[in-house]
Amino acid sequence: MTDHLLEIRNLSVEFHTAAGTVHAVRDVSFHLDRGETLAILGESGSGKSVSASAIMNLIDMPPGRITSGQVLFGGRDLLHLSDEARRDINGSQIAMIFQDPLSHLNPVYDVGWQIAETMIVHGTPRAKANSEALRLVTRVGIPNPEGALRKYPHEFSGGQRQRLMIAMALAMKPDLLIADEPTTALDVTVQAEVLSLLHELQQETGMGVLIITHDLGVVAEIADRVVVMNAGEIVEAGITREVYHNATHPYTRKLIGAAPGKGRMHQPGAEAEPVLQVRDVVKDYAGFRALDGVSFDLMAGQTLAVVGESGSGKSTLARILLRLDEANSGTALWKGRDLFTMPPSELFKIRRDLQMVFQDPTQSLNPRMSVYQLISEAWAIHPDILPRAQWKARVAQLLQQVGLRPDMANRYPHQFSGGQRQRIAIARALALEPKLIVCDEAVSALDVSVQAQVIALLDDLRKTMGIAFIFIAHDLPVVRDFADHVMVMQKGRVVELGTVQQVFDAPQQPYTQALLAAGLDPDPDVQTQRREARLALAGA
Amino acid sequence: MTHDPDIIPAEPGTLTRFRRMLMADKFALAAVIFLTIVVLMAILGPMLLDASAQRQNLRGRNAPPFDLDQGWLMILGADALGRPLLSRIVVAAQNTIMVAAGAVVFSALTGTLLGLLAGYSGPRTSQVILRMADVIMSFPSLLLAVIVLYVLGPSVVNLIIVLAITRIPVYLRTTRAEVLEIRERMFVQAAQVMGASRWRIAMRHILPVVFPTLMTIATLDFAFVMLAESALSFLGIGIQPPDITWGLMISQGRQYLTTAWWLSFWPGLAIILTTLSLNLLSNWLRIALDPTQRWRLEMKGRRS
Amino acid sequence: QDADRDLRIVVAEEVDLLEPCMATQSTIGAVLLQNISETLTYLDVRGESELTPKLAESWTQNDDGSWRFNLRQGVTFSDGSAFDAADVKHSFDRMMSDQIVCEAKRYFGGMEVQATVVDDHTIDFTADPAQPIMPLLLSLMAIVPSETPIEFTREPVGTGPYVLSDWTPGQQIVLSARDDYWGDAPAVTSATWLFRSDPAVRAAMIQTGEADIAPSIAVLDATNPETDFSYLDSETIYILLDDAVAPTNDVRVRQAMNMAIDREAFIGTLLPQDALLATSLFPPSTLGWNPDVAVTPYDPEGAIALLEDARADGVAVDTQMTLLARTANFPNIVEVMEALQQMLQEVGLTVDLRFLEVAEYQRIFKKPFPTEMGSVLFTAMHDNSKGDPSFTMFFKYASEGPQSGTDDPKVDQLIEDASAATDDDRARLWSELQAYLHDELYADVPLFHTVGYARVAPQIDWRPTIATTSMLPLGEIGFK
Amino acid sequence: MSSFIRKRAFASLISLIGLVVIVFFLSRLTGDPTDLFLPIEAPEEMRQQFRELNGLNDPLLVQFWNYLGDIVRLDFGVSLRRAQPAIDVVLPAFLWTLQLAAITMALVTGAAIVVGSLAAFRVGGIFDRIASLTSLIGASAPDFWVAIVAIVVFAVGLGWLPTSGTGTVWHWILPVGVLFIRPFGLIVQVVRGSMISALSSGYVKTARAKGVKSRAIIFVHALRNAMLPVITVIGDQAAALLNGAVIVETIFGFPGVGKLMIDSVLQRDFNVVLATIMITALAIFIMNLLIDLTYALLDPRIRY
Ligand SMILES: Nc1ncnc2c1ncn2[C@@H]1O[C@H](COP(=O)(O)OP(=O)(O)OP(=O)(O)O)[C@@H](O)[C@H]1O
Ligand SMILES: Nc1ncnc2c1ncn2[C@@H]1O[C@H](COP(=O)(O)OP(=O)(O)OP(=O)(O)O)[C@@H](O)[C@H]1O
Ligand SMILES: [Mg+2]
Ligand SMILES: [Mg+2]
Repeated sequence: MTDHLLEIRNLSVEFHTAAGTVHAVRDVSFHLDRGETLAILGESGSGKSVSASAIMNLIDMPPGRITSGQVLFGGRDLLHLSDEARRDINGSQIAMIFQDPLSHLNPVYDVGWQIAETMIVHGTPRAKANSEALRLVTRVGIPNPEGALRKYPHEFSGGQRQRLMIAMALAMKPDLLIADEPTTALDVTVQAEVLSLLHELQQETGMGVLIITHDLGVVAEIADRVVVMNAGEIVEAGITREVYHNATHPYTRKLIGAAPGKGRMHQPGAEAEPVLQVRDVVKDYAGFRALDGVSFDLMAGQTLAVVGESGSGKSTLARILLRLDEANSGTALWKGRDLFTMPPSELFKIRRDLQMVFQDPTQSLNPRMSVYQLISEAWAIHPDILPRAQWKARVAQLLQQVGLRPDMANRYPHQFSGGQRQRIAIARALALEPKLIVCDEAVSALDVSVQAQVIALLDDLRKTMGIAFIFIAHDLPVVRDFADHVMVMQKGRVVELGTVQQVFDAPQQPYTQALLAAGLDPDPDVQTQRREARLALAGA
Repeated sequence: MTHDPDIIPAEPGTLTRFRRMLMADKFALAAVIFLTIVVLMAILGPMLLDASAQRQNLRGRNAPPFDLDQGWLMILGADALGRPLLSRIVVAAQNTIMVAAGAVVFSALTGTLLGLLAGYSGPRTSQVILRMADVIMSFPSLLLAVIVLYVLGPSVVNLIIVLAITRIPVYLRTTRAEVLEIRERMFVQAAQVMGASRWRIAMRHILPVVFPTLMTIATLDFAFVMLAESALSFLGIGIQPPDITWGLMISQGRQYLTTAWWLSFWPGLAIILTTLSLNLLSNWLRIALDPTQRWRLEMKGRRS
Repeated sequence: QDADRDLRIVVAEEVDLLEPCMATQSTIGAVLLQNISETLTYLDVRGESELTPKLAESWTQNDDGSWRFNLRQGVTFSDGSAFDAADVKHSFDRMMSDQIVCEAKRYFGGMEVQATVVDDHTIDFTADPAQPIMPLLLSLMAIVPSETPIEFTREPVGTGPYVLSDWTPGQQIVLSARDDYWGDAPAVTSATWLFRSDPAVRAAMIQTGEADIAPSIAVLDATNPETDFSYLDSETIYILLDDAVAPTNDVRVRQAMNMAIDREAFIGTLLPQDALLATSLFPPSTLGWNPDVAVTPYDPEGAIALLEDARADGVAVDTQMTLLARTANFPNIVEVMEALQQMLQEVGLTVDLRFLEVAEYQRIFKKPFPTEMGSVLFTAMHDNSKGDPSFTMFFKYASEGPQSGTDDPKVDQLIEDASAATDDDRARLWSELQAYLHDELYADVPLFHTVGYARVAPQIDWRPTIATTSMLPLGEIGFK
Repeated sequence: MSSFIRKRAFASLISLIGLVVIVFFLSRLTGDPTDLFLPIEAPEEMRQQFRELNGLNDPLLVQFWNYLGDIVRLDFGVSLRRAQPAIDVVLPAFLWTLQLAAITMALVTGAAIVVGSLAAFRVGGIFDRIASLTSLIGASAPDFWVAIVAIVVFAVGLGWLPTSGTGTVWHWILPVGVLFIRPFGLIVQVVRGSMISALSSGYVKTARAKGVKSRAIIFVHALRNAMLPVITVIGDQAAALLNGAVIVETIFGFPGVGKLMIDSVLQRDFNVVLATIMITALAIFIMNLLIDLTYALLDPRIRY
């Protein structure tokens, strides 16, 4: 009984809010053994991250409260350890990868220092820690590792930051790794590397991995067992294969059924007008070329998916199109006028037409504004969109459309789960009724069922309102379902651009081919086969 | 607590919410009560007690406190002209608060606005504003006072201006330093993308983050201004005897520090308590205005 | 034992300059006079308040009204040069030079003075008009060697018993005794001046042994009769009345103002117990001071009646008046002024109170008096420790006097006569003038002769005098 | 970076010139030094002579032109009062003040950061309450109270320390102690407020997950993020000290620039006033430049 590496018994967590108590986790029990990988699947906002935080003793109490339960690790109840004992365990025996890397990296220290610190606090000499940090950063595939160590978090791409978090967590080779959505911002090739890194470590040290993910493919690839959560409770648990094929709970079935990548691909008509024509955009960051001659057209009411390597400049492109950064050269004609040279006054007028959902939802929501204020700010800025009397109703409607409850409108961003925040950001973008929305990993933190709902919503808006999308994503099945055109980026360049069908069915470039090949299948059986094939290939 | 999840529940009014949060912090509550008394004193004091505050009685000079034989007004003792200190403190509240609030509010407002401007405008404007702040910062307030006195003549408004000007740089620089960092935050960029004007971004997104720090400085500046004001009165600018402020009372009582401590002690205490109250209130406000901290007050409200 | 011969004196105001011709400024004089620099004559206030020889052994008035001084022989300056008549002449010429502005020069204003060397040890001073008090005036002139250039010096050289041995601005000035002094060697071998503005600190420094003499401490701190001594500090507080403007142009109003003030009430309350009520602007030790002039008694009813009377005659009694005072002019000034204001108001006058910063006060405190504040009542302090009313009368009462609110032919005549008179005549005329001003003209409102307090460490044998504010001869200090 | 410094130096030079122009002309509006230099009884010819000798009769522009000419040759003119080059008067005083300010601010910074951070670590806890209350009372108490009481207690009563003056290390303790109090109170509050926000951020959770000790979480992870407003306010307080800690200098007989400045302003010793302002302004400009560089050093997101 007690020889589990980790055992959670009857854990319940609640949060106090102004509007009442939120029961985030209710009576949850599960366990994890040495060398095992347990995946927690579940609805966005179902209490996965909170459970993980409870294990790490990171819930702010108050306002949070662990109302019942035990967290047994090596026979000891972690909930009743002294601070001292806790510190010894944290980081060295149990490590955690946070869902939201940007806000969990200290913005004022270089990442090398932050990674090395994990080791230093647990007694590793500084020199060794530094060299180890370099090794780790290399392992997670950050380009130019020596230089990267001296850079600060804001100088990395979303996926790179996520990998830095992973490196930090793996530094002490912990016995237990809690990974909260560790690969959402990674393209499939890098994701595969990271997963295999985890696997290797697991082989090497018998590390137990508790992985929280929405990606059924990831589950299929690495999980031994799955726990499915819904509304704070565990609704299903079992061996991965079993759960996939013989799910008993309706929520689980809905989840599996909602796995993307099975629908019909879009067939964009050629007659549409281009609303946005981007030509030869170049962006340099202090001696580093993040964008190198990017050109594409975007038609009204169509979706251009941008896929590609993590760090290939996708977010940079988005930021430049929205004039959050200045391009070094190039043009972007929006309805015939160049966005890059537009004077502020004019830019101001078209702002509401161009919206963006940021890759890091937490940071993009003002922590001092309630959800209602965040969404209705759109209309405060552009009063002609909606009269004040209708704000409430419209906020409620938008929240419902993105799968949130209107009664959450009075809460503040920090009181939400990662996926919920992402949906708030989407609702905010929609509130402005723009002509173009740039979605930077806008659905990556959503469970597949909610994801499907949101994608359907976006698709609907695209059709009815003619909104065009630039859809930056790593999740190829989602891209396949939603995009009209696909642009593949690598190292700041566009390596392939075509209709979704062209790219998915007949990829021309080796990189695109590699990308498609690295995709994970939600079916554990299929995925096991593929893995074996891959291993055989590698062995040969 | 049950409600329909499909509609946005009506929030309790801001006032109710803040009242509840105030009740939850006994220190802040006491501060509010004290400040209310001070404000009442400032408004009503001169009407009620002016006569007794001016009535001199050289025989009863420096009467010690806590002696009720002379009437309750003498509870705090009497000053060097035998005037009851209690009446004088009450009457002085008006000028004191007027000057202090005037100077602090003026400097904080101007400083903050300029700071937002400096942090959020082109390098040229920002340079000009900041170098101006440098100049003000190195301009001794006494010299400024003398200049204003000579050029503009003595008056309470000029006194406020002098006191305010010298304090502008700290608000300006603090705001600007914070803006430099906050404007890089993603939510500011998100607001920019929504088309929010600079003004709106400054007011709605940046200011709330800087505000608590500015409040902290402002509340302590209150004490500073109240004390500095008496130093300038000495030059003949601003409040002149027989008009009175707490600062003036303190400086007049200064020579009696070792023989009749109460002369400067009570007005000093009034300043300390006012500053303390303002600060407790600002600390409370810092928490009440920050959604991520607000539970500290809401939880307590619930429990008690 | 030797260390005990070092004396530390703590004073309020820092000494900016040690220029002999500026020694009439009290902060400078306190260090310089009779310590580094000496004068021809010396007003000794310890005894009978009489003029005694210093560098001049004797003097006589010549028939033409000029004065002849016989100089002491065998005196050397601290730079080694010998003292002779040429030095005296140089000192005088230097003081009167238009290359530098020497404060002492002002005492020689309104006359033409010529210094003529008769021989090495004799010098004549000729003045036009003749100056009966020339020897007294020359007690204000510090003697410098004839080599002294005509520009302000920061390294004073004199014939006195001490030389300047260290001067760290802002911190201290040290004088040490020289061994070739012509007179008796003083007991104090070296003296250090320290500067502390706060009176409480000065008092405390004697207590802790950080200083030996504090010539001026606050009356409130003067609580220990063993160490704390009061002295008349030669300052007189009064209110100047301008007889050119309403309502102070009416003698009844002026009298009423004198009667409205309860001077007694201030003594021992806002002002020290030892302060004196004044009937004139110079202290009782002055030549010709009239003991028969009595302080105007406090009589508010009488004052009210007088004002009624004046009002009935059409005098604009209700004219707005402004009581002006210089900030921090004397201790407790704020309270004193508030009390004065109240007393004047109680008899029915309309009086505003205003405090002015030093520079502004000095700027307007001379004729023509400002008019924009209504009738102005200057509250001022006047210092005359020089022993003769002439240093007061012309300035304050002559119709030409720069700070005079009085325009009365009789006064002018009396001043002229008294200035030219000598000895008893002189005294009698001054007495007469004092009585006339006080009892008939009610020319102004004399209030108090103030006192200072000094704290002296127990082992020091020294008592303050009326001259202490302007001069602190170390030679007078002994050790117990 | 070096181009930033160069640009900044240039801008500061312009400010300095502006400052000189402003002070030169405005100060001359504040009256004639003649009235102060000569006693009230001095005859008009003497006044005239004084004005003539000191060039006060020249038209203002001529005076200014002459002054500029001298300044270019680094000649700051002669003090009217002291018959000594103004710079010789100002420099030693400034060095004293500089030392005093540096020592005080070093102590204040260290102590306030520690106390403020610990107070923020447990908001509302007993340490927080005590630290806040005492620091605030100290910060709003009139400084001469503190100074006199300190002298009465430590010098007269206990005899541990000298009352005033300079010379030994012991002489520094009381002035520094008294000067310490107000900036300490203010900065404790600013640190505390800033740290409350910093301590609730995600990276602090990361640090806890890494097993970092509380001390390091506070002083390494959170503190650096909280430092922007803190160093701004430290700069402001340091500037205030550089501009003269008048009360402390007068009470403790400390030969600093504050009292010199006051005296020179009151005496209208313009050359000394100008020299003082130029030197302190230079120091303050440099300090502000350093502070701005520190912003960038502390927070890599801030770039100039
Ligand atoms: N501080 C808080 N105050 C109030 N409610 C909270 C707080 N933190 C989390 N919650 C709520 O607890 C629930 C569980 O959140 P949690 O972060 O565990 O979700 P999750 O399963 O990780 O979701 P996601 O996949 O979207 O990240 C959510 O409904 C969220 O709104
Ligand atoms: N402020 C910056 N300073 C320096 N380099 C930067 C900065 N911002 C981004 N970069 C670099 O630019 C490159 C592109 O970053 P970008 O965020 O556009 O990548 P991305 O394609 O969005 O990747 P991901 O999928 O991981 O989010 C990265 O290598 C990153 O390190
Ligand atoms: Mg989560
Ligand atoms: Mg990105």
